[in-house]
Amino acid sequence: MAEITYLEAIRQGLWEEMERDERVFILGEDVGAYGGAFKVTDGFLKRFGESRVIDTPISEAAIVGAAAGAAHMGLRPVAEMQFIDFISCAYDMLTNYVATARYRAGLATPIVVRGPCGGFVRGGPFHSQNPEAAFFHTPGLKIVAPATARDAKGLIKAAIRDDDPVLYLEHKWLYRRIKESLPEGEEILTPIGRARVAREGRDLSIVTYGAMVWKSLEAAEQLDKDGVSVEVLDLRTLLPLDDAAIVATVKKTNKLLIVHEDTRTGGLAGEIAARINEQAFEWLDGPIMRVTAHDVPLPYAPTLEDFVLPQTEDVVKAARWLAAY
Amino acid sequence: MAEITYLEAIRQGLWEEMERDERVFILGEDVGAYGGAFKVTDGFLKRFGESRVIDTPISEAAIVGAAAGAAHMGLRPVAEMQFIDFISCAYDMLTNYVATARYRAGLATPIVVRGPCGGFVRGGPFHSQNPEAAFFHTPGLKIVAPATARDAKGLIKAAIRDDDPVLYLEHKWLYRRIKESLPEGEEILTPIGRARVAREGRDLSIVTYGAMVWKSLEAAEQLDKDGVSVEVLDLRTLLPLDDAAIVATVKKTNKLLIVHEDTRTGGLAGEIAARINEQAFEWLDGPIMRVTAHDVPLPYAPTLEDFVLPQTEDVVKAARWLAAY
Amino acid sequence: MTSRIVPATQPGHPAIPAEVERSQLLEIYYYLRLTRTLEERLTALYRQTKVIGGLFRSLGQEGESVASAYALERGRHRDLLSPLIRNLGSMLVMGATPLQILRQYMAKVEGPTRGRELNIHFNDLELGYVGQISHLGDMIPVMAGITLTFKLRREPRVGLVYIGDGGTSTGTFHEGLNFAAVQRCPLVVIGEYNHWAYSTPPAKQFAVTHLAEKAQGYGIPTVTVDGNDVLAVYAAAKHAVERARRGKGVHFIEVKTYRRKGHAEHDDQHYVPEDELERWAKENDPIDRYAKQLIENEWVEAAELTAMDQRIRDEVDRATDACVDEPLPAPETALGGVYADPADTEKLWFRLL
Amino acid sequence: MTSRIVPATQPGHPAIPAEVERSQLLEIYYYLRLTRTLEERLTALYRQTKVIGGLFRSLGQEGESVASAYALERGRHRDLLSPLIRNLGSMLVMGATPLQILRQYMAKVEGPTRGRELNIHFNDLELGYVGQISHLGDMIPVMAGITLTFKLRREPRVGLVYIGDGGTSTGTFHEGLNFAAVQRCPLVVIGEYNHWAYSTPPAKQFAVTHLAEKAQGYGIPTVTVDGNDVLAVYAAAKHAVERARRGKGVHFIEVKTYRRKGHAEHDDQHYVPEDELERWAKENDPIDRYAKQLIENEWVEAAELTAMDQRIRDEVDRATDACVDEPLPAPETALGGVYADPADTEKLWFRLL
Ligand SMILES: Cc1ncc(C[n+]2csc(CCOP(=O)(O)OP(=O)(O)O)c2C)c(N)n1
Ligand SMILES: Cc1ncc(C[n+]2csc(CCOP(=O)(O)OP(=O)(O)O)c2C)c(N)n1
Ligand SMILES: [Mg+2]
Ligand SMILES: [Mg+2]
Repeated sequence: MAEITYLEAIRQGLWEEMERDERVFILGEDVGAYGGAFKVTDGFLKRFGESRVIDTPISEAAIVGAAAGAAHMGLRPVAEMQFIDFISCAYDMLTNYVATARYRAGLATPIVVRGPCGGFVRGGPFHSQNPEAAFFHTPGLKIVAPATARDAKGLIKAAIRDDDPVLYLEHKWLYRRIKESLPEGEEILTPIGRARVAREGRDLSIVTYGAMVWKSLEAAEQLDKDGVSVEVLDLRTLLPLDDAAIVATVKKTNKLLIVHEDTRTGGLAGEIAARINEQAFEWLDGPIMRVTAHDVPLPYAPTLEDFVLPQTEDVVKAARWLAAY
Repeated sequence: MAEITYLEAIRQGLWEEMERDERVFILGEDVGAYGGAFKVTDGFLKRFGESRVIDTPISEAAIVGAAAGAAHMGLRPVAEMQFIDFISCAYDMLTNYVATARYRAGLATPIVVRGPCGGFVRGGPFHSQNPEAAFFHTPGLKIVAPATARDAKGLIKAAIRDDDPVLYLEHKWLYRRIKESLPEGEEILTPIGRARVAREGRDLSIVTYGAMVWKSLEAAEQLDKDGVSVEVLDLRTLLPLDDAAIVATVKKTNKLLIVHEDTRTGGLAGEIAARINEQAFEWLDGPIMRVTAHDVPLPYAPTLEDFVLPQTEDVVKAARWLAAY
Repeated sequence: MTSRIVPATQPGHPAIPAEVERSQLLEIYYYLRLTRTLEERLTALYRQTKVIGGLFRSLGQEGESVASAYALERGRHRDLLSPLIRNLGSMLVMGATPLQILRQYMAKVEGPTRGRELNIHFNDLELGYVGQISHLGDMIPVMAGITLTFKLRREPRVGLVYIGDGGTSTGTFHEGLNFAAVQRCPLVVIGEYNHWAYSTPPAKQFAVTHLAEKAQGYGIPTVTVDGNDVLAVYAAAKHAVERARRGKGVHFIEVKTYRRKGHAEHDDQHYVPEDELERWAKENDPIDRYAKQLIENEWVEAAELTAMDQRIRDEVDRATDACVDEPLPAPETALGGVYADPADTEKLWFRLL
Repeated sequence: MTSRIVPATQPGHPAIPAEVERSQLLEIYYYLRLTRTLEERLTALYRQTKVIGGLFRSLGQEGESVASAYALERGRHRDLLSPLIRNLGSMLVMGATPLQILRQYMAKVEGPTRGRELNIHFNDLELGYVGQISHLGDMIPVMAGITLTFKLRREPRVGLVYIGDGGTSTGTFHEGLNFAAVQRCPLVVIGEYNHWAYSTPPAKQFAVTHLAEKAQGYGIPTVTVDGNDVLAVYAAAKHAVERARRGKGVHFIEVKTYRRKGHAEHDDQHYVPEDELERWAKENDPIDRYAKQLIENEWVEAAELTAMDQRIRDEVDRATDACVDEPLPAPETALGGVYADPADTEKLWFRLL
């Protein structure tokens, strides 16, 4: 049982699915000879050949559209966005064509669109984005965002097997920072639509996902020393949200802090706040509060990026405030 | 003081601004000889000529991008999307290029992108969209959505004069359905960022915008007969939200129902719910509730469309439930 | 890679063109007339407000739609096309029925999308057509992916996709065509130069004279053909389709035609130069030309065509009668099928009060 | 509308090309050398982890960047260009300073974007450059709008924009170029055929041989030129720029060149065929070729160039010394300037605890 990184976990998941099912193929910019900008598909060309690892022109709309067409015909395409920021160029294709295909036309479109998201890497405004909010508003699409190596593997495999289109957000700050021992031989599949209690607690719940799971766990550790017991829920799937898990943790602790790396206005925290109002209002012993990025494009300088993004210390302070409410 | 329609109000606002300021020009598909698919720019070509009323190729990204370039150079472009659904093709350009330009590069980009939004017209999934949620998550952009003829005029004029990019959502169901007498001679300007109390009330607040203002007012009328006094707040500007007005009405009535035509998950109601939690939690005498469209692409058949979209009767029932809470 | 203009079929030429059977000539005529008759029926239903939403006519363009689709191999799991709103004729050739079309336009529960989508936005992947969405250009990447699959699986299947003179200005047209060209997908693209994109003439849409010039930027062969000459379109399409089937990649065919009605029925076409409509109707109607060609060349008897016209009217009458009074879909069916799983979207709380 | 290949400038030709002054020859050399020296300095700083984020070199492409920009009229409110990451040379020609570039790459508070944006993403509209965003292709529509404004105002100004061989595959390239062509905007587009888009070779990017073929779909004239022949690029650009200034519309210039470093400094270029880098470096370095041409034709003395090289090194040294120890921007400045009004974005509540 070797330790593998989050990145290696994605790689393994993809690899296993391609071994298992010859309908699975990869397309994207520089996924072949180069093995992808972050090397997620390194070695795939050699193993699976040019007809299953396709280097494309710089055409995100065509990549997603062609994936959809292939999926209609029974294939299982996995499209890579070099950085997830470039999915914006396929916004129309993914939201209007792909996500509605089953509903309007009975067309199955089982594609996975994956790519590196997130900040903390000095990538500037166009290599650090968290695009989930723009796609969260799209019936027909699923969105997953693994925080652990296990889920990175389990969710890429589940996404590929899912009969609907899945946007798979892999956090580039976690790529080589997170390591985990995964059992070999055992098949790892993370069910889509199900959150995970990353840490049990009594006084307050943090609902979060992606890189912020780690910052929240760090914060929980610190708060524990102050005698504040924090439960951390890792959403894993963003669309559809696991309402049952969110409601359960709120009913348990009666306080909810939502933490996301994305900017505040229009971020996912709003939806979660609304759902808790609707489903567990009476259980709330304090306002639902948010720790998020500031509402600005993400700047490049470390001083600025660190200021804009939510940090462990912010989670600590916010949680302490809410616990004391 | 003649009665004019919502559509005519937009037309007048545009016309007056073009008369007032020669930097203002219009570009879009069929805006010239045809006068726009809904005739908003009818007669403009004749009056202002080909260099200020530009028929473009079917290229939404180029329309928005070219508008941005012209705005950098000091012009005041007003770009029309034939249906607002097609703004999805310019999603990258509007969110990444336009909205960030001031922040990342100090570039002023005073453009207006306008177009017909909304359902109730049997337009099917691609001629009925409410795109605000996809752009609401974009620091640097402003979004307005007039409900009345006065605001249709006042906001198009204010949007054109604004120094930042504004997405102007005009509801096609209101185009010829809403009429109002507007004073001639007087300059009508609706401040961006300020909501409007459309109806005063005591027992419960409805926060809404666009076509739903009218459904909410109808509902309030009916509820009044039951002795439920409903306050209706018409947001008018969606980004930035008028927090002060929303908080004020909640503090007054202690109950909040948010009504929007857009689908539920990821819609604007979530953000409003989160803000009220943060700013007025202690004033809430019941959960914040939502009346929205169902989470499906908008279908075409009248029976289906009417089922999916929120109706006056839904607002009545929901408000009655919340009032009784 | 150069563009050549295919000359119009010579009238008076006595022999039926090679590789076309007499029965096929009649079948093509059947689809042409069926398209027009069905659209005329739709216009009548539209005026009676039985059609829901807009109505988009292909009057004057039936020739290129029918003839290009007719060049495909039809049947279950054979060739596959993606039409635009004005390619009703292509859909009929592939096996869509008048009954389906009528139901779809009237949003009937028994219609192919059960009232979810409008006009001819629907598919039957087995029969070989995939419905467009409204966003112009998007079907080019999708068809690139579909035909890429044919290539990857080494199936001898071909795809065909239409794009309007206006639609060629979209980014997705460019990305999709380039993608398909690089991958040498078995795809035929029909560029419909019908002189208008809503009210916009070609000169405001692009700075080339022929759509075919655009193909040159993709490294694919191209041809420009008289789109109202049915057999010329058929020949060009057949050539391109069989070439694609032999693994030679994408082919672009420009058809010159004319949109004789407004963009949709509500459009009064005031922007159209005087006499232009009349001239095209009188001198260059694709069905009239084709019928004349069949008769003058003595390939068929005029009476055969007249009889067929009547059979088609009857067929369209029967289809109309069969569905005009059918119900619309039940409201709650709107909640099904957004995802494979869960099968139904939740009904919102206020509907349970 | 046809593409012609501009022959490389003849070595040994004795007269300085018409319309070029000797001082201009030296000035061009200055910018070429400055570009390379500055990038070498950036590489050193990158290795010292003083550059924040990635570093993108233009090694081997300095010729086309500098020469094309040099064809513009410079000064306040004159011509305007939009560069790509590999057009540092073009920025320098327009008046960006080594100090600004160094500060920007090191995210210094005094940098042109005060630490907000990376590498050469910054603008000075007065001096005539508008910074790109990362999304390839997007600057083509923006430059269409900028040059449309020149046209609408009847100002005798010209715009110039670069696009990579890879970038031509984007939808925005297509939409923007077509828009500009239809509007006959005074815009020159430089298509940089540098053999790679990250690791992707042209054959996987498009199915044409020359980028210039793509221009034919837009109805604009085009020319292919040896991008490492500085004076050939200058001549082609000058011709296109003056043509645009005379109201003749868009012109597309393809420059054939070679990206001799990886996509960015982290890229080991393992996908590059053996010897190819060496061959280009040895036989076809644009600065070497240009210097040789200047000297062999006896237009300048070798010593002049050596002296200039030294002056440039000093200049870059001074700029480096001036800023390397400067501070990064203060954290809270991140909140300013999202909108004109309000001037500052609200600091979030948990930062006030
Ligand atoms: C991306 C996009 N933008 C705008 C529209 C609105 N629209 C629908 S049809 C049309 C004109 C299409 O012209 P053309 O492509 O020439 O097809 P034709 O109607 O002539 O068959 C326009 C602008 C659209 N459907 N999609
Ligand atoms: C729309 C978009 N997709 C993907 C990328 C990621 N990306 C950055 S540079 C690059 C390669 C660019 O190649 P080319 O246009 O030839 O320019 P060059 O690097 O050769 O100068 C890619 C794929 C991007 N910046 N924008
Ligand atoms: Mg057309
Ligand atoms: Mg390149």
